[in-house]
Amino acid sequence: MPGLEDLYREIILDHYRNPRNRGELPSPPATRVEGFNPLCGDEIVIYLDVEDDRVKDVRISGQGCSISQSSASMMSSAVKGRTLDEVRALSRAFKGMMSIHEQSLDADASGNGDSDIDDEADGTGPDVKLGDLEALRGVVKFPVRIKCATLAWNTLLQALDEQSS
Amino acid sequence: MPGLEDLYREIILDHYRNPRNRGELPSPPATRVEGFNPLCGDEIVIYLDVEDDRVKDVRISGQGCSISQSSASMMSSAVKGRTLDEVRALSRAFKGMMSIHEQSLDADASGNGDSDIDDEADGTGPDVKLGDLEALRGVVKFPVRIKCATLAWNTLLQALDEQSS
Amino acid sequence: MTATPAPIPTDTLDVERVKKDFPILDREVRGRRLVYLDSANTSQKPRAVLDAMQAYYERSNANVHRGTYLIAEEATAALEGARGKVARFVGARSQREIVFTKNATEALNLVAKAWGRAHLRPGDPVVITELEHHANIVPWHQLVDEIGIELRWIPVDAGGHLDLSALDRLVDGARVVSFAAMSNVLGTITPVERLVQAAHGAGAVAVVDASQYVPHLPTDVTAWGADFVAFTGHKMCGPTGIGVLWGTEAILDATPPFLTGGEMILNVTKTGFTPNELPWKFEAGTPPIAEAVGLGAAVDYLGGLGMEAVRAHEHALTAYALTTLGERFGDDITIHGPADPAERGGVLSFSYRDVHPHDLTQVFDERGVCVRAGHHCAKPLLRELGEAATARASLYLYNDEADVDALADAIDAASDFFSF
Amino acid sequence: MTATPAPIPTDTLDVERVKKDFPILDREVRGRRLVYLDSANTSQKPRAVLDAMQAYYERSNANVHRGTYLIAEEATAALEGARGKVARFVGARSQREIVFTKNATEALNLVAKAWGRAHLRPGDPVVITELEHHANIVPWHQLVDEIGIELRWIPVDAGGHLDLSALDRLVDGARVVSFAAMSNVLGTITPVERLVQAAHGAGAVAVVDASQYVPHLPTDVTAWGADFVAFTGHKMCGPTGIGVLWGTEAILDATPPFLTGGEMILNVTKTGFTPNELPWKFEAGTPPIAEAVGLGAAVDYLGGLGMEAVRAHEHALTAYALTTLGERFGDDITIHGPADPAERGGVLSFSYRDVHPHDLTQVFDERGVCVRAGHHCAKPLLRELGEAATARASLYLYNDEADVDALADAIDAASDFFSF
Ligand SMILES: Cc1ncc(COP(=O)(O)O)c(C=O)c1O
Ligand SMILES: Cc1ncc(COP(=O)(O)O)c(C=O)c1O
Repeated sequence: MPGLEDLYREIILDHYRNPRNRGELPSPPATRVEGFNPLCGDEIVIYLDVEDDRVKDVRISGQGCSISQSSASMMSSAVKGRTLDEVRALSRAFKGMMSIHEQSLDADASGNGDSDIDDEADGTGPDVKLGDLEALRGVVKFPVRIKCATLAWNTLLQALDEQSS
Repeated sequence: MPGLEDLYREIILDHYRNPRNRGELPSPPATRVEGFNPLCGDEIVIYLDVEDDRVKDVRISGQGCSISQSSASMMSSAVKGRTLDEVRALSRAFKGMMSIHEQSLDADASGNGDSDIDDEADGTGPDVKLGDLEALRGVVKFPVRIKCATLAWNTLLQALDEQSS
Repeated sequence: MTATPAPIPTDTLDVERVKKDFPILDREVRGRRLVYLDSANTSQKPRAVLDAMQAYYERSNANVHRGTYLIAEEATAALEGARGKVARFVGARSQREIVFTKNATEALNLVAKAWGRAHLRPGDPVVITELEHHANIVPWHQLVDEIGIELRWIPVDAGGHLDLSALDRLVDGARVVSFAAMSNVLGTITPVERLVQAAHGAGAVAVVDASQYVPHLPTDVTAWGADFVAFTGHKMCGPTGIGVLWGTEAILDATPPFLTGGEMILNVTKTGFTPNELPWKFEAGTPPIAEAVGLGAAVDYLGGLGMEAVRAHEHALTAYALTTLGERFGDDITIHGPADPAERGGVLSFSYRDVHPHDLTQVFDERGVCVRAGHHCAKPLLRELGEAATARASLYLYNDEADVDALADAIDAASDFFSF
Repeated sequence: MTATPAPIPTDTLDVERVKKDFPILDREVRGRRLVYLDSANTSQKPRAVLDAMQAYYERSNANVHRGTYLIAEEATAALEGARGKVARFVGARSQREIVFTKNATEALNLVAKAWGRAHLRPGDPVVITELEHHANIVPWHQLVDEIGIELRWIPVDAGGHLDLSALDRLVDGARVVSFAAMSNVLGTITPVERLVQAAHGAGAVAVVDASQYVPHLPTDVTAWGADFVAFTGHKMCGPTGIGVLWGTEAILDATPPFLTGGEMILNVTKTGFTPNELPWKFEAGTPPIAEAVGLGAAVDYLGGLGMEAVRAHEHALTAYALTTLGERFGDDITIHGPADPAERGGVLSFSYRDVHPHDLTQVFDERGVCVRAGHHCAKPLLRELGEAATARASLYLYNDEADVDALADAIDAASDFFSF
């Protein structure tokens, strides 16, 4: 039985209490995308400024639990300044880590999550460094919270799609 | 446990095999009304010719089981030549006899039938003679067949409503 | 918690015995007893309900209204018998007024889409309230898009009551007034009869979402005088998969069929169809038969205890909860909704300092305390409250003071964990 | 019964053991064992299905997708796990393709009304067949009235097969081709892949009503290549109150929400709503949770036996029934539908001399033999057959030759009673 300490690592609580890159960007030029977690009502707004295929700036606003807020904060630090390819690789790596299959839980217990029958390989490339984001690894032991942790990333991917189109 | 003989009285089978007043009437002047028993697919068509508040003629067509067909045949004999008031009284009496409540079955077991919580008194006046129609009394022991037996009467009432309007 | 509450009626429910009727309450979670405080979400089921469904499947399972053999007659009698029980439980005049749906949501969709599509025209005003559940909002949003109805909102005041000061203006010209009898977030009991009268006075149809009311208070739909009332089986000790739409025969007759197919027809040809009589006209396809049997057993169970007793118990327990939480946490806790337990059900939405509700309930879960965190399918209301989410503990007939104390202890534990 | 039937595969089902899995088959009716021959109407339920639902209610009952505590996680995992099982059982590519409805009727209404209302225009041809169940007729009738679509019918030939001689003309310009994979009256297995190809060739959406197919034959919706497939839980050993709409992600994405309310939204404001992802976008309100658990257990049960074995058993038993009834009653009995058991399921609609079906089944009932009499929710087909009603005996995995013999004896008894 996982304990609360697996979930609430110190670094997570730090990002929650002192969120990085909080705020807004004028949009346009920035892309503004909203994300919702229907489970517990988390709402997030991402402002993404991309220049020359690189994340020039990113800002986060919205409300949510410690997991969704700290994940968003960590994400913003992790992607700022990165190329879009790097961001996509990071996102794959993060979502791979959050994939419940990796933890060899019964696929039948995957809950209201990403639930392909034939999930593709989780795409955690060998050379992607998750850094601080590793702290969120404990979340997979609390399946309900996975949606909280991935909300920011899913919303970011949507922003990437929108700004490229 | 009621036996099949309670249901299939000789006179019922006789009306089934030799239906009275079978056929059609030109409409108009006759009123033509269709009735359906969604349970088993009985279909009945009644042609009703009313003159001076009296049933001048009535004809029956359609298809159905022995109970619905013989009930229709008996009904046609019973109402022909009667005043509309007499017909309504007969119909009340017949439906009273068919009321499952009278048989003091649990109201909860009333099935897909007439199922008011506060059913009115069944209206079997003391001086209405059911005659041959009495033979259908056994039907109430077979609740599913009540709809078969009452189909002709319900359709007749509809025809009365339509011709009076 | 400053107003003087009305006197609390004597609690005559034997909760110790009631608890024993619910098998799940024997369950342990993480080594502790289950403290179930999420009945506004779904209720637990007494053994009698489970047994009735099991017996149905083991003895009389057959399709209904079409069987020409004994067990099919039994199945039909079981379904229609359950309809009669539900009709009596809510004070319907006839069981023709009781339509079985899959949940309250389908019932409200039936109203908006079958009655509404047939009767509403562009610009027609439909009045709802700010404390509605999404089930009584989104179908109307669809009609805004589709027909161009005008949606009007009765506001909620700071005390969690409906603000009826502008009611006359809001209902003026309205075609529909549709509102919850009890809020699933604030517990607020709304003035049903007054709203029904206002609706009828304005020539509007009155629709009551009684999903949170029927499970908890004696209900008399005929006395309410509304046109439609919706509620749901799984919140009132019944199974999932069944809900109820009550309607007067007049309004049901004026409502075209909604879902269509088998069972709801008298005749079908290659060119058209003739609908069946009430209530089957609205029950397309194989109905939730075993679920109706379970719901029938649920209303027998509730009726056996007496809904006055259920209400008195919840009233007293809500008062205890408001007092306990207030005393133990003072200004650190904010409990939304009416302060007087006489004006509310046992639904306690709260926030505790700046701990996010989902983090709070995570700690509660460690202790077997089941509390929901989120928007409770009432996002417009949450926005009015200025919250994205609340924690919501909700009480039912099987809860007692020990459950409330367990909640308070869990709040303490969360407070410790997040180091306040 | 004149064509040379294809060889019958070996029956590897241990029916004696299967019978023991179904508690109701122990029941006696009027002092005789229950001979249940109405599975095309609804199937009986194995103990494993009843146990799974009971265990759910006794251990993990909670509302789904919103719980922030252990039993709510378990409930969500149970619901979504069942979705995965159903997805695998019918060969779906992903469980996002599996929408839980209340029955097949709701699933077909969703197609006609959510997809149809959004995409069909006046004059658009929709092709169905003469052997459809009302569930795949009446929703389209509604669209004829509402939108002015044109309904076209693929005819049935004298042998009970679809007459595809004019198929090209019928599908020309069509927007939808919607048909049953197996007739619930004739047992006819229709050429699903051919019809899907014809639909797609014409640019139409292909909809398969597989309500009678999925319970009886191995199903691979992906191989069929259709856009939508509907089926229903209670006919496949599952509980009442649940049905399934399978759809490709592409078509589900192109379909607007149908019933709306809680669960199916990502966001709701006072001015509008954002729907949830697939499949939840189509599941408004509390879903049939326990029913999904039961359906999951049902497909586990069927999968455990193997659908090939189930089909082989029914194929062999249908052949036995056709032969037995033909030999014992000769020209006195007319069995509708294909003569070759390889081309049909075990649904035997018949008439016996001029005894009305409802009178026949009344005598059967005295002997515990459960057979349905009526129009089987397929009035247009019955009219084509020139019958107002038929008696219909339908076989499933728990039936054996003794059950068929009991049917034949019952026909003899009816014959005696009505004095032939
Ligand atoms: C071919 C067919 N389609 C649809 C249905 C409707 O199924 P349900 O009543 O479960 O909605 C049935 C069964 O009644 C059927 O046999
Ligand atoms: C006030 C209210 N209305 C409607 C509903 C919807 O009920 P269901 O999900 O059973 O359709 C709920 C519960 O979720 C509710 O609390």
